[in-house]
Amino acid sequence: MTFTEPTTVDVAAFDRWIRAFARAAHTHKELLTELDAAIGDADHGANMDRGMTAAVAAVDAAAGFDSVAALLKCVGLTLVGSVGGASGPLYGTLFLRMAAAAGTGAALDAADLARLLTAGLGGVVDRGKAEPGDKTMYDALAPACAALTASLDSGQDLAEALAAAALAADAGRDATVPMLAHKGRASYLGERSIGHQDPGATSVALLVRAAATTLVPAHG
Amino acid sequence: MTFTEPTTVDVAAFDRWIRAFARAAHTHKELLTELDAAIGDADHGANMDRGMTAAVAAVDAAAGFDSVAALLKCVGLTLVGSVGGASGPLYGTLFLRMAAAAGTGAALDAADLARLLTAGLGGVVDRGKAEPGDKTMYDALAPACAALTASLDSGQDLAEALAAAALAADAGRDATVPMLAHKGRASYLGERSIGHQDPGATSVALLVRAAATTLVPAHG
Amino acid sequence: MKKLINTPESVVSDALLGIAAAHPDLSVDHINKIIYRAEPTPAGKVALISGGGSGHEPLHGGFVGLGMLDAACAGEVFTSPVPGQMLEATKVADAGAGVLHIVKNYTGDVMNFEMAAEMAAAETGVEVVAVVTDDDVAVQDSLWTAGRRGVGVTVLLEKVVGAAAEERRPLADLAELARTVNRQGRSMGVALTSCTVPAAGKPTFDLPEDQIELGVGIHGEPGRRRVPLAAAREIAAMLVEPVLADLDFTGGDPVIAFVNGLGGTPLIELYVLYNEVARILAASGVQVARSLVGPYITSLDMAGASVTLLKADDEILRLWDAPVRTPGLRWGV
Amino acid sequence: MKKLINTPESVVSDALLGIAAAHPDLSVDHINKIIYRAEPTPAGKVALISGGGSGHEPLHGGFVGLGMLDAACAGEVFTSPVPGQMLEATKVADAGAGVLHIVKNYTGDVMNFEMAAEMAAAETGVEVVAVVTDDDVAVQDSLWTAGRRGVGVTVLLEKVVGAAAEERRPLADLAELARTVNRQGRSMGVALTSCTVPAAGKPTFDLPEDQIELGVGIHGEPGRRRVPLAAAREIAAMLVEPVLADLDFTGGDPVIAFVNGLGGTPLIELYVLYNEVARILAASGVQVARSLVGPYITSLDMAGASVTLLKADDEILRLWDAPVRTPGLRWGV
Ligand SMILES: Nc1ncnc2c1ncn2[C@@H]1O[C@H](COP(=O)(O)OP(=O)(O)O)[C@@H](O)[C@H]1O
Ligand SMILES: Nc1ncnc2c1ncn2[C@@H]1O[C@H](COP(=O)(O)OP(=O)(O)O)[C@@H](O)[C@H]1O
Ligand SMILES: [Mg+2]
Ligand SMILES: [Mg+2]
Ligand SMILES: [Mg+2]
Ligand SMILES: [Mg+2]
Repeated sequence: MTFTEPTTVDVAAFDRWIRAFARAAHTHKELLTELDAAIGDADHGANMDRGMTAAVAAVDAAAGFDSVAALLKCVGLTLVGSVGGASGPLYGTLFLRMAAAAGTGAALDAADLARLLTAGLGGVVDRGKAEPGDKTMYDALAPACAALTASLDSGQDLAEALAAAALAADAGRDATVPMLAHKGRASYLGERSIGHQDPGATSVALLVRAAATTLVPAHG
Repeated sequence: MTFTEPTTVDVAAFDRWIRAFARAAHTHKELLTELDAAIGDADHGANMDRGMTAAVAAVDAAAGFDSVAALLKCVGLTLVGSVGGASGPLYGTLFLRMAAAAGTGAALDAADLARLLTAGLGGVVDRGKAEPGDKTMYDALAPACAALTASLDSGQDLAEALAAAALAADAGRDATVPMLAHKGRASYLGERSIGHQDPGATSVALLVRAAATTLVPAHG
Repeated sequence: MKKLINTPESVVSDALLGIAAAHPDLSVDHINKIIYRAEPTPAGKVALISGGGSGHEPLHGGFVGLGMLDAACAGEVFTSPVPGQMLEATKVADAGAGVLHIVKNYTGDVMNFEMAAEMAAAETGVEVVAVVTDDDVAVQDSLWTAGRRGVGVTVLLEKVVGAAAEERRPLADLAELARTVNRQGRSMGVALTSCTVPAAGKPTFDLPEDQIELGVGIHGEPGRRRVPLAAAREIAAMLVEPVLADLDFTGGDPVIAFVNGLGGTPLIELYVLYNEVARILAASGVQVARSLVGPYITSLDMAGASVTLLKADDEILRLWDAPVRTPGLRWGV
Repeated sequence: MKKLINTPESVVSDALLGIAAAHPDLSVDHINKIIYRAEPTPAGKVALISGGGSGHEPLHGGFVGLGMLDAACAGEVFTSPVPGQMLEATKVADAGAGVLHIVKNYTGDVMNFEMAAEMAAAETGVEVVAVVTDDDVAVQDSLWTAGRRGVGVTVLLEKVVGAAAEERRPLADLAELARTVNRQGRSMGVALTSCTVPAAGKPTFDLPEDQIELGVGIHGEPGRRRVPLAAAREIAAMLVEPVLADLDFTGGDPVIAFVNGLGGTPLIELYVLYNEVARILAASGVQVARSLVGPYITSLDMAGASVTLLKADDEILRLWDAPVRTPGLRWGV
């Protein structure tokens, strides 16, 4: 454990996060599409890539943001307005709820961040009604939120907590493999959904990994 | 050269010919279809098999024939009525014109046979307007007729003459390979028809071969 | 991947340009990817709006016109449109009598239409009611899943409710009629091949030469099980039996029988299948009053077909027979 | 081979059973494989008959009905019907005013229809006139070949001349109109894949993933040349340019533009192609007055499309717009 000043996460940090996630979605477009081809309709890669490309473009087009909320709202609205499918409303709501929870400030502290992500998770649940074990993005996002909160509560710093969250998201993603899908397109397959990794949980793991690598400035 | 009584070709011999040709068409159905797939529409095998199966069935259904003409007419009408495509009218007319040239007798001599086949060839030309080298069934049938006639004229017996006709049909069939098609579906291909053997010439070679093996009773 | 397209990215907008060029009766908003009637919705007529991922043509855009939809939103291939499109379509088509959203039951479609309705409520005074179709018996229905998919019955519903809307019936009535049609319709599909999503560039699933996928939807989702390739007669039984097992169609009610092509299967095969379907229905005591055979709700280039049965009544048949003038269905006018 | 069929041998008769079951307006003679209108030809109306190999559905059987054909003969797959069928159809449909035979220019079709006409002359008093369509510019026309193939223009001709026949025009007039329509129409097709003839059981030709076959007909005959797979825009140019080079469509005459699917290509791609075709025509000064987009003259399951242009005039447009009620084309009634 390292002792540092309480980290603040500012608009620039969120901006890095969005761009890093957009790059990850682009890099892993084919993986996401292949996972979706197995138990869905082969578009999750295209959806996330299109949405995050549009989000970055919208962020670029705006003349800067004076609050974290404004940036997150811009991303959320762009996702709602450009993705469609299940992931559009779900990711869109995730970001819009984070925005709503972000107040008006230009920077947040670590606890705020955990609160934001948890609010976002709540939005995903409100919109999609997913429950644990349904084999959805929830199954990666919920453990990530829990790990982030627990890690901070136990006194770890934000970098450590985000690293823990990323590991939890990865584990949650991997845990979707043996699940029987109860929500989304994969549920149409019944037993045949077992043995496949959920595409939405996979993109969520990318999202959390991107947070871990961008929200905290590198030491030094 | 063997010296025998002038051969007569009776209804039973023609009956054997029809059945042998039907068997050959059936056995070589796939070959004919493959040849037609290359420069036509992949149905010549099915057409000839369907037609000759129907012809044999019609011959079976008739209570015998008191003339060669009646048998040949039955075959010709059945082909016209069951084949369709180009080969239906062409093969149908071939048999109908042979029937028309066969008079009323129950048996023919070798010269009659040559006359019949030549009449049939005339029918094919009247119907299809094919000229030598157009890459059609004409290019196997015409040499066969010529060989049959020439061989008989030179004093060979019917068995020898039919064997010569079969060889001529084979050679005519082979000669269609380098030809540029001017008639039938293959003509649509222009230059691309070159290098392929004509399906109709191939089935004609089977017809003449069947004649050579059935129209003359085996010695012994 | 072999397709008559320019780029995978432009396929939807290019197709919309083609629809606009081919059908002067229709207007196309290329920005919002909305197809709507060139003539404004008459005052007092409830507007019918549908939409969904592209790749199911003629559904939905090809069903815009007199007697069916007022507007349709086109999403990306197999991806529900976004709420903004549906909101725009709602605004464009509303003529004061409210708007019926016809939504196929897919998580994405339902959520996006939900958000559109929320936006419409917040931003406009337009009254919106949504009805969801979920007729696919291949999917086990349960409170714990996304439920059944909306497939073939959507076509029949758009026709029947569209005809009722032309009669100036109020929104609540139309919604009730739509729910009735959905409740009385059932479908089941089979794939002989996968489809190829343009952006993916290769078939969504691999299906051996001697196998077919039973219980597929219209998005290249794998079905419920693979069975050996069989004769049309047996395939017809595999499609019709689960439909009849799910809902009793033998009570003497007139039935609309719909054999749908999934995009890559030509009409000659659909008629072969229809014959077998009709034979089974006759033997089962189902009274077919109307039929529809053709590719009306497709899954890109997938070879395969689906069977939809709708238990009708005299009123539904009358609405089915009513005039319709759309690119996809046209009669009586 | 994956098809929704029972056996290769029964595909045509099974499809005819399906057509009969699906379309109560039509009667089917299953022995002679003739589809004809359930209502007898009205006295004084010239009967229009067409026919050809099966595998091109909806052509021809799907174009039987008010405003188009009176009867159609179905041959085996890709094999012209036999003269007996055409003779029967002629007898069934004749109402004393004579019969027009509409024949696509293929050696087999022409010879079988010729024999049918000879039989009709010998056996009946029915006056028969045959018109032959030959609109395919992919084929070099010459006195020394079988000439051009009849393809897409056949659909347009059956519609236009069918409408004229409903107006009780005499046989000679209709034949003249039919020849005019044929003379003013041109087509060109492209295949992305081969088709598979049921009896053959495998694709007629092999086409690598990156090549297309330009100038195909509707029987899986190979085309004139192979070119690399290209964007829809370039393919549209490869189809339209030879058509425009063969006949001048730029004189200001109204043109009917028809983008036809060959069976395995879904509507979304046909609209993409239509957009490119319309763009080229506009740039070339061709005035498109009407359009038709869809699979109307198919080649089994072949993926691909064809473009047909017909130089019309007010009269032909009026006949095009006239009411038609057939399984394949239906409007105005
Ligand atoms: N009800 C739901 N709640 C949460 N996540 C869901 C729900 N339904 C689907 N998802 C997520 O959405 C992902 C699929 O997204 P995507 O492929 O973009 O949309 P679509 O399914 O409409 O094609 C799934 O892998 C799953 O993680
Ligand atoms: N005008 C013609 N004259 C003579 N033979 C012809 C003519 N046109 C076609 N043929 C023959 O018919 C054969 C094709 O027969 P088939 O495949 O059964 O009919 P189709 O071409 O109608 O499919 C060709 O190989 C050729 O030998
Ligand atoms: Mg998906
Ligand atoms: Mg052939
Ligand atoms: Mg999707
Ligand atoms: Mg043929």
